[in-house]
Amino acid sequence: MNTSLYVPGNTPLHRLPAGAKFGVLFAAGIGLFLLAHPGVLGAAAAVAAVLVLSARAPLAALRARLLPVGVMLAVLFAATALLQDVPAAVVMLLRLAALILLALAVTLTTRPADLLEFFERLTAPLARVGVADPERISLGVSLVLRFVPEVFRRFQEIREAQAARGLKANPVALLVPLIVRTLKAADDVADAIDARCYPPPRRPSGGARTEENPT
Amino acid sequence: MTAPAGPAPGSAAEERPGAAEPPAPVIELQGVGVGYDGRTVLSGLDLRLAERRIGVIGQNGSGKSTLARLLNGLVVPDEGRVLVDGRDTRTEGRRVRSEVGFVFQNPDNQIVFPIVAEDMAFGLKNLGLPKKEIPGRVAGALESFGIGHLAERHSHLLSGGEKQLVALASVMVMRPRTVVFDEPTTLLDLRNRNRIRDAVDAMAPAAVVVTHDLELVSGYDRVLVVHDGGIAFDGAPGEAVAWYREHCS
Amino acid sequence: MTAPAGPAPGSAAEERPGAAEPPAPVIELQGVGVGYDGRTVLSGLDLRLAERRIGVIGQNGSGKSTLARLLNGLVVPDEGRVLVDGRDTRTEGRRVRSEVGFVFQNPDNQIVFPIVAEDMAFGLKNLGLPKKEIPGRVAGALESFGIGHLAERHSHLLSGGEKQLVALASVMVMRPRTVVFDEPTTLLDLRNRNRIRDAVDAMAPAAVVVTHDLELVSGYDRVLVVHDGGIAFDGAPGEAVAWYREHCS
Amino acid sequence: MNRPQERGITTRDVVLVALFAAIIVALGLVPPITVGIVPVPITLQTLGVMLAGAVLGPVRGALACGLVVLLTAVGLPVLAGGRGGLGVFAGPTGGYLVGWIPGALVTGLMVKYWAAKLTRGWAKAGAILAACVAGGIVVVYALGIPWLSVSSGLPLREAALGGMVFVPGDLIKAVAAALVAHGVARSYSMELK
Ligand SMILES: Nc1ncnc2c1ncn2[C@@H]1O[C@H](COP(=O)(O)OP(=O)(O)OP(=O)(O)O)[C@@H](O)[C@H]1O
Ligand SMILES: Nc1ncnc2c1ncn2[C@@H]1O[C@H](COP(=O)(O)OP(=O)(O)OP(=O)(O)O)[C@@H](O)[C@H]1O
Ligand SMILES: O=C(O)CCCC[C@@H]1SC[C@@H]2NC(=O)N[C@@H]21
Ligand SMILES: [Mg+2]
Ligand SMILES: [Mg+2]
Repeated sequence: MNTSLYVPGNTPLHRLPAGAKFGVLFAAGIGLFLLAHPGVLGAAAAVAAVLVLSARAPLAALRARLLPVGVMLAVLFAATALLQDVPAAVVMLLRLAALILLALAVTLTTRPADLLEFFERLTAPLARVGVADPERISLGVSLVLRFVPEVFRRFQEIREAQAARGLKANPVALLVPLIVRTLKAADDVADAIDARCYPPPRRPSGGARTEENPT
Repeated sequence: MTAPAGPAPGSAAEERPGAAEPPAPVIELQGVGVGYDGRTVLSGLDLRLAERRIGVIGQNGSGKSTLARLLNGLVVPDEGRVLVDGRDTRTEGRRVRSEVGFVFQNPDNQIVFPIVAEDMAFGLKNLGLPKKEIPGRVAGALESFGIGHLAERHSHLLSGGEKQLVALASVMVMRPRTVVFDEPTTLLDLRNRNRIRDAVDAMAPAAVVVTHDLELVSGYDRVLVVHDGGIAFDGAPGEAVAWYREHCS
Repeated sequence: MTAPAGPAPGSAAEERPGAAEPPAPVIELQGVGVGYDGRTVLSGLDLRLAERRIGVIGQNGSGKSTLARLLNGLVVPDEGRVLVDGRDTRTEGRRVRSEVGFVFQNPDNQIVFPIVAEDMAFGLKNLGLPKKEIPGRVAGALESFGIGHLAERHSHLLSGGEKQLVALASVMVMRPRTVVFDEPTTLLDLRNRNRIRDAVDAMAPAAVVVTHDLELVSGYDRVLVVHDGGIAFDGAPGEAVAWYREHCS
Repeated sequence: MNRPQERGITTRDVVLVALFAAIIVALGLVPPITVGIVPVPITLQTLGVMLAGAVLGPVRGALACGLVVLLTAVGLPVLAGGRGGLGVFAGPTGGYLVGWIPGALVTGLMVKYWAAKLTRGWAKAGAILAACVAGGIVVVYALGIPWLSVSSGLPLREAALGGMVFVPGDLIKAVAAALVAHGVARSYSMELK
């Protein structure tokens, strides 16, 4: 599940600040698209692979994460090789492999909390003009990470309940109760968040939110 | 660790109303083992269930729900096999499920359509029942639980107790010979719990009831305590509950 | 139908460990009425809550959760007002919520962060606590419930009992003066229920506990029975439970 | 309503947006299918995009998709097949992905201001279907196909033709989304926002 991608640890990558890692990833994202030399791209992919390994993630987790990506890349490779030519396909393959591995290295070694804090700083300028609210964005992000496994579990419960009634898997019949349950859960989750005094007091540089009771 | 074989399966005489019930199907577990992601939950389980009222108790995570799900093929064993009247749940899952119904803790999961009667009819359509017979069967099932007046109501707007009764009716309408319950009363108050208890006590099919509510199983024919990957105790309700209280709290 | 005023609030002497607790805040409901979509749930409620352990029991749908949510401003009354130490929950909701914590029935819906320690820190950030102090407070709170080892675990992989303890710790870490519980043990087995019960009994803040588990409130100072839109009984636990058993099952 | 007053986007809105984004992510756990030579997967996530608009409404629906896009951007593997990261934006599916945001917005607007006002069951379901097609297909393709052409180097015409392989699947998803959204609206009344 995607929330378990972060692997607690104390490797050099773990210790690096989230902002720095994202900076590098972002720059690499642009840089790799400007480059087209297979050798350079190959080296980048190798470096990225080493970084992933340096995170000391359990091998089973890595394999589970990389397998679907590998399949996708293989198909892309075949498609590009057919439509254009093999060298172009090699460039595409190495470029995407490098990027995906780099992103994985970041994900493996960055706590969601640090990631969120980084967003807050990133969106601070937007917040100042009242477009975005960093507090809410970071809350939204962590809620997604928290609730994907929950949604999946509920999905399985519903499928099981329906199978027990002799129903064959039917996407419409599965999704209606899943969404209804999710909408209902949202009320409880919102209450639980409010009960813990959300939102935090407004910061000096804060967003444009209107507080329930200013002062 | 050890799984002392309890006294022989209960033999409490039955004096239940509607005694002309069909015999409960015989459910046999033979050398059953189940695990998730390589972690063993149940192992080496040999059981023969044929009593009309069987309770299952045990700690959170002990494997009660897993055991319940084995009985109608919602979970199939990694090792060994489960037979319902001789049918293997692995190969004849759908057939087994039409004989062994299942009522879950959270009725919301079971509801597919917003209107009660519509939802109950949906299950019957899936069984391939002729259209004409459906409304009668639905009305009959609702009546038998005293909730005929709920037929046209919105399922999701019912109270917890009503919802659980509807879930039970929507399983009973399929005329199973055994019904497995996984904690059917946890979310309910005293009165609703008693309604469900009475409904279970009075119904014709046999029942296997997983519960944390130790009073619920007090009149049952046999109670199993699940613990440490196996059945740690198997016997009469009073002794089973005493064993559980002593070893698991 | 009728709502006889019960005997005067309980006066059971307290002999709880950690007796140097701060006094519980006084929560007053004055002529409170609440409804949803025009349907009245509670009406004309006048209550003064100041005891250290208060139980609330009643049928499904009677309005217990609504009452609980009124106490910290998660629900504000349509009529009348709720004061916590003189502060109106309508206008000073945030402030009130920092004094009155809330633990919900379903821990799945109240743990909002993927990692336990992050979830614990959430409330502290909301209180505006300096960043440096947060890890220490979090560790202390986890330790005090004997779950320090869970700090770095994924919330969704915890067992039901562990989840509820984390939810409780994540409220306690905010150092509320009162904690309101809405059926904190319903989803738990005997052992986990006892863990939560003991944690509640031992904690320093005052507690208001809504529950269907009638044993849970047996040692409390005062128990309210919610029925037909009001407090139908208000008194010592034994009598309240007896009244409830007689009138509501 | 007896919840405390809050202006603009409430905590509940944030939670709804996030939980729906979680549904979209979870739909990506169903393995995607890659067809023929077009390197874009057929994914159930587009069903979630249509549903976000139709169930939550335009603003919250678009925000839910925006959240998924944001998570993708920072390198979390939230897309079908466990993909994520900046590479996705540069890749052939980047345009579709970004198109999800206005797609959900358009579906939501049509449902809120048109479909939700219809009273007859079949008319309403039909209007939701139209909204899902307009937002979830037309708008998404309007961004997706040009970008597919840019990133893969195919001429626009070929890219558009290639993009057509998704039409049958997306139409089926639109029908499913309409049925689901209609079923949800019947079970749980919620104002669209
Ligand atoms: N689908 C699953 N995937 C992985 N692990 C599972 C799954 N279902 C159950 N488990 C694990 O198997 C063990 C037994 O689970 P089970 O649900 O059978 O317990 P239980 O006795 O019903 O507990 P409870 O009283 O809490 O309902 C638990 O440790 C649980 O975490
Ligand atoms: N958000 C809501 N919208 C509409 N009706 C509601 C809402 N919350 C509660 N109700 C209704 O108000 C009544 C009281 O609900 P409440 O949750 O307070 O009951 P309760 O005593 O806690 O019940 P239970 O024991 O089942 O938890 C019920 O009829 C319920 O359906
Ligand atoms: O997963 C991605 O990389 C982004 C998704 C792009 C998929 C597009 S959206 C419209 C069309 N319909 C599909 O099923 N897939 C494509
Ligand atoms: Mg269970
Ligand atoms: Mg309640």
